[in-house]
Amino acid sequence: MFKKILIANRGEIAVRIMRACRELGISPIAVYSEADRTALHVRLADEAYLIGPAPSIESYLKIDRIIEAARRSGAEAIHPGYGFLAENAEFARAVRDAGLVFIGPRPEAMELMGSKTNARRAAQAAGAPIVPGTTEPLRSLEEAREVAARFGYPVMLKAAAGGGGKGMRLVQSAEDLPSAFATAQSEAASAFGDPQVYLEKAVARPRHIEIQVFADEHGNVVHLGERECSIQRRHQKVIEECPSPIGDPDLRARMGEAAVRIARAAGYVNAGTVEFLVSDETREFYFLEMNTRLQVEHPVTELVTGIDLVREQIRVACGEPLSFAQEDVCWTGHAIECRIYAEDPENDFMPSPGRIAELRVPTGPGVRDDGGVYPGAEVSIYYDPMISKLAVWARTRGEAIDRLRRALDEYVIEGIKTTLPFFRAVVRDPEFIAGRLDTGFIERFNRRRAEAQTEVDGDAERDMAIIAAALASMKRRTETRFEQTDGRSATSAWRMAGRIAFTR
Amino acid sequence: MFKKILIANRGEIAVRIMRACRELGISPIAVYSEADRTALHVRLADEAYLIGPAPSIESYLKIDRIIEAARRSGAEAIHPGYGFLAENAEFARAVRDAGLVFIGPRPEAMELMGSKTNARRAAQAAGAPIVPGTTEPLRSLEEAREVAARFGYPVMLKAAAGGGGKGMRLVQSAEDLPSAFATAQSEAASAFGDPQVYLEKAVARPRHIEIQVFADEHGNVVHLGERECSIQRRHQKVIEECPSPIGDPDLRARMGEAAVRIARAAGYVNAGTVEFLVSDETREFYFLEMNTRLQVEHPVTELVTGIDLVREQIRVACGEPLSFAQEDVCWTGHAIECRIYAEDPENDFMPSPGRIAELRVPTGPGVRDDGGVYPGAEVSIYYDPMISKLAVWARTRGEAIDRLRRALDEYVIEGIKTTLPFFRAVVRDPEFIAGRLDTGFIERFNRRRAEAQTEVDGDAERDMAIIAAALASMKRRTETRFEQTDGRSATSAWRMAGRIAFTR
Amino acid sequence: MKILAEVEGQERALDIERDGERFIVELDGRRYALEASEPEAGVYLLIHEGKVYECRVREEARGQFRVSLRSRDYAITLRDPRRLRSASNSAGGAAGRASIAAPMPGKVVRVLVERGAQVEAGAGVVVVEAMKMQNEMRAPKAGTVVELNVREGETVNAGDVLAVVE
Amino acid sequence: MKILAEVEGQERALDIERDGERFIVELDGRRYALEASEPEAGVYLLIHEGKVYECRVREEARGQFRVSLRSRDYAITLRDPRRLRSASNSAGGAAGRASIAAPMPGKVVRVLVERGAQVEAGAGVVVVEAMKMQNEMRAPKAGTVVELNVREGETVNAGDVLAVVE
Repeated sequence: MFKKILIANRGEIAVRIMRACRELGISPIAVYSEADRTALHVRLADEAYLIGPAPSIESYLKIDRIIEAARRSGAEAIHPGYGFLAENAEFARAVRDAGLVFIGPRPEAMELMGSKTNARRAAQAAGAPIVPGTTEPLRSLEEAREVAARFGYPVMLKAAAGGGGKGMRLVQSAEDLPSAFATAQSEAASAFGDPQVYLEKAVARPRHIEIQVFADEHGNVVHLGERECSIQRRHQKVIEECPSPIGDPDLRARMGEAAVRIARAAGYVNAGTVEFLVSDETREFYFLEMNTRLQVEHPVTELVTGIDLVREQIRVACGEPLSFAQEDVCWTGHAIECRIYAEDPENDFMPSPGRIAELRVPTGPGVRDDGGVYPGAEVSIYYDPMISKLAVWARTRGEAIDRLRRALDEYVIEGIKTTLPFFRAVVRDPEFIAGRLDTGFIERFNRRRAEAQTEVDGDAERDMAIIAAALASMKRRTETRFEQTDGRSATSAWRMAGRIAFTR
Repeated sequence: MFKKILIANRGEIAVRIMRACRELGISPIAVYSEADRTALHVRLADEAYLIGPAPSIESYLKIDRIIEAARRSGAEAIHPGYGFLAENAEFARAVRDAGLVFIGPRPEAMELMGSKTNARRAAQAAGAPIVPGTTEPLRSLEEAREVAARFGYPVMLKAAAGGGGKGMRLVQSAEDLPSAFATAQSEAASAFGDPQVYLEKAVARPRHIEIQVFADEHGNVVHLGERECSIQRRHQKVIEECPSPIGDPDLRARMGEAAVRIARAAGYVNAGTVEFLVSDETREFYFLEMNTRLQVEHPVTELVTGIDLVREQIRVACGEPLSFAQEDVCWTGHAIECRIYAEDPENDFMPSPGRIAELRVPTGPGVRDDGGVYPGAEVSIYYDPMISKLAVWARTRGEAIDRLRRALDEYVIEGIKTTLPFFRAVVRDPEFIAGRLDTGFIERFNRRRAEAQTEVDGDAERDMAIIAAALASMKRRTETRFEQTDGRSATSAWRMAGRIAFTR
Repeated sequence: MKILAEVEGQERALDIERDGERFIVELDGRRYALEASEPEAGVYLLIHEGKVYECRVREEARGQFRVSLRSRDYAITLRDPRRLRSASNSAGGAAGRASIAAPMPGKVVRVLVERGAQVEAGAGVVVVEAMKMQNEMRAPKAGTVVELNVREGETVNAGDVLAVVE
Repeated sequence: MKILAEVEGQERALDIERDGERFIVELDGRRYALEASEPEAGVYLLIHEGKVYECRVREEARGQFRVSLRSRDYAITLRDPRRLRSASNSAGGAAGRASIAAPMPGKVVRVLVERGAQVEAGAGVVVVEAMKMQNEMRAPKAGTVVELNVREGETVNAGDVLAVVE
């Protein structure tokens, strides 16, 4: 087993990987940008190396600096997490060339699957159905116009090198195409260093369901079932479940087999995810893309299968065979994950960077939180605004929703806006509870919510809020008075007075 | 289903029960003593009623005040938690007489099993083996001396009304008997209001293994397997596991059947636990006692069976049938729980009350924390010093220990002494890792530890600690300077200066 | 003591007195006798007739508080009635003018219109990138772009006026 | 600046200077160039040659610090060498006398010996109840109970001397 692993990432996923390292008795090594000097992943590491200024292009995307940090620390392997360099074949190759182990697939498989257009061709060759669309990047706006006219609107523009919703735009009509094309290209260039985009027919009311696969270097390829990821905003998932509420073991088996076939065809090793669109009506499924890395939403699969995917990634990268065969994998109960973003759900999910003034994470039965922050931490403008993932497990989907509602109500984050209020409303939504999900869920949900306008026990609560503010103001006044009379011991004097005034 | 439940308890178990209420959509009602005005269980409740001064005899043990609070709030049921009035048949009867539902067994079953001596007779009648000893309380020290001489030392003194290690003393020889007898009686009187004690032959190197049972009002009685609770200090459990590392499904089945037989004989309803001593060599087991309540260590059973015991308790109290049959119960993976006590493990587990200056609870995969405190909370001298229970789950015992080690290392509690350093050493102990557990474990472990005296990378760490103290001292000095020059904005001015001095 | 509170656009009169262990509050004619404690800095735990209200209070500016209670947020402005009323009538929005302000710090990656251009309501004006997401800032109303204060590549702070449509 | 530190019974000389982004420290002849930050109040994050040291520091009394680092605790006393040495030589334990102090606040439930009694080392002297546990306070050495300061039913504070054996 490795003695030291360098984690080429930040935030919650760096923390998650460090936890797996600790459990395996491996020393975790961090890298960090100037904006992350006091970040949680640095605090939890055994060693940490500065790799550059805040913008990721000058730090977390700097291949040479990361490999140099690995050399200095004596790390034997590098885990890329997700995002940043996780699906960059050049990075995987550079790691290999430096005599280190890349914890993930071989660069060749990444290249094949990393290009969304190549991947579509490969899936087609492996006999998996694909969404109608181009298998080559678009050369011009002109070509985009032609192809879109051929399939008929709505169409979807996607980054050839991309994933995670970056560089992706749904286009409803021909007028919207020019601006969407420019924005998608520019976002793709900024996110992946490659402006190429391609085009697909948009499927009506699709479910977004993905299959987790795992392969070792000994020819074993196993699938770990599906995740339902239909609830998305800006083509980025916000709620994921395992199993899908669609509840169709036969569909799982068919999709699982297709995913294993695609992984085998790509010579895939380590953890990967094959994404499909599933038509809610016909139960037909179409290959979308393969993510050649650990997914954000891996916890729901872990909760339902009991398998620690990061532990397994490290073992497999070390050359060990998979610790389970296909027939060992069983799915128990139901798991749901909510991505807690520093965003304002009341304002079109606009990012809300800032200092986390207060943080209280729910615990207790069936609750798991994978966070990357601490009370007082800064959520920076430079990186993805996801600060934590809240996941729950219970015997049934109904009990899991009960538990999620309870955990969301316990969760406290102050100082910045987050998606918590949005999730608190979702878990009380009858459509969500009934499991009627597709990628248009949030739009319809927001409409329902605007129409509903619930009013609750307002009077007493508002009065209590006013009284609390008044008490705080009285306390501040006392504090000021103490400071004026006795400058040096202001705080402690107040504290005592505060105790007397409020707790007796 | 109930609309409101009053929780006649405090600390982590009150919080645990409130979480189950929230998940079922039930409004939780708290009661509190004057020492608990700002306790976590009050903060998390919808309603809270003051029931008396700090000493539990004047508050949490006051039956009439608790029932009065239930009446005022309109609660339909009372959950007693564990400890306090949980095994008090008089309380259960008073609750019933007030027209409320007691969430637990009927008073008749509590009375039968609550008296340890009656329980031994009942178990014997149901065909379960019992430890040689008296089935009647001892009338005098004289009688104790005679009986002890008959069985031969060592013997065990136990409170007839008791449980949880209160009023329990191991007596090695005849000289120790008088003082042990007096202390056991006095502790029993103070803990349970009943000084009666009885005597058992002490089994050599016994494992302490208990069986969780659950019964509904429709005649279904099911067992949920065993918990290994051999690691004890002062006859109180500190680490519990499910399943037992003994790993013997046949033994589980035999003990499970015996436990179900005893529960049936007692006309038992709701959750209960049948405790056994198991001889490590012969695999013989002896009935010890039945706890007619939810156990502290219920989370390990929940983690391995997936069943929420508190949710089930509430459903069964409401008259619903058990949500599972014996054949539905299966045991997946391995769970271990550590009880985090405010005690000094370096000083004979002496209680360490005080203010929790800092609290950082581990999260991430497979970790569950059931806590009753928050940063800044006071651990009072009036109540049990357990502040939290850390439990982990993984596929195997080995992986669970890996996870527990990681979680313990992440856990931060400042301001008071806790059992965390003790647990951090236990999870690294070869005997513990090998699963060689019996009730003498801690004594032998402490001997091994004293002999070992590990010395680590001391120099650099000590130097860094000194440097950190020096930086803190420099910061304080700057702070004072700022206060002197600009009294009013002392704190904010410093904070800015601090950022400049340390984070740039 | 007497305090004036403004919340949700309405002014309310408040009178708080201590009475031994409790606080007696009169608020718009409603009378509350309650227990209050501060378990943590900024957290006020109020118990009134058994009902528990845990309020998290932050003073965002002098006299301006944000209170969250059961996942709901209240913006509350307090005034001591003995003091002068603060002249807090802000300049207000000049009729017919609508400005587009940066909602967060970020970088301008694209300017989609020129000064003097005619725009429809909802038309993209400036694209700002922050946290790896590009956000198109749109015209809040139809009109002429009379101010355009940023160029591509510039960084902006939250609240900076990027453009004004009239 | 120069500081004297006492830790684990030994005195160590410390010199800390800032050098741009870093702190340069000399400690007993060892030289460290390190990065320091304070992510949270009382938490000092030091990075030296890549190694991460997260120290939690509490000042328990003026100049007396408790630092925890990787589950280990250090008691550290700091002095500014320019100031007068604190006359902190405590009275020390009078030879032959051993006192039994209450380790925590609690209630005396039983006194097991009388003043003047002869006790063996390890013999029970007083039983104190706290947090529902009864703890027998034992004689730390053999001798005569020369002081017995408590009676049954009395409450005691942490550090109170319950009895003295000589």
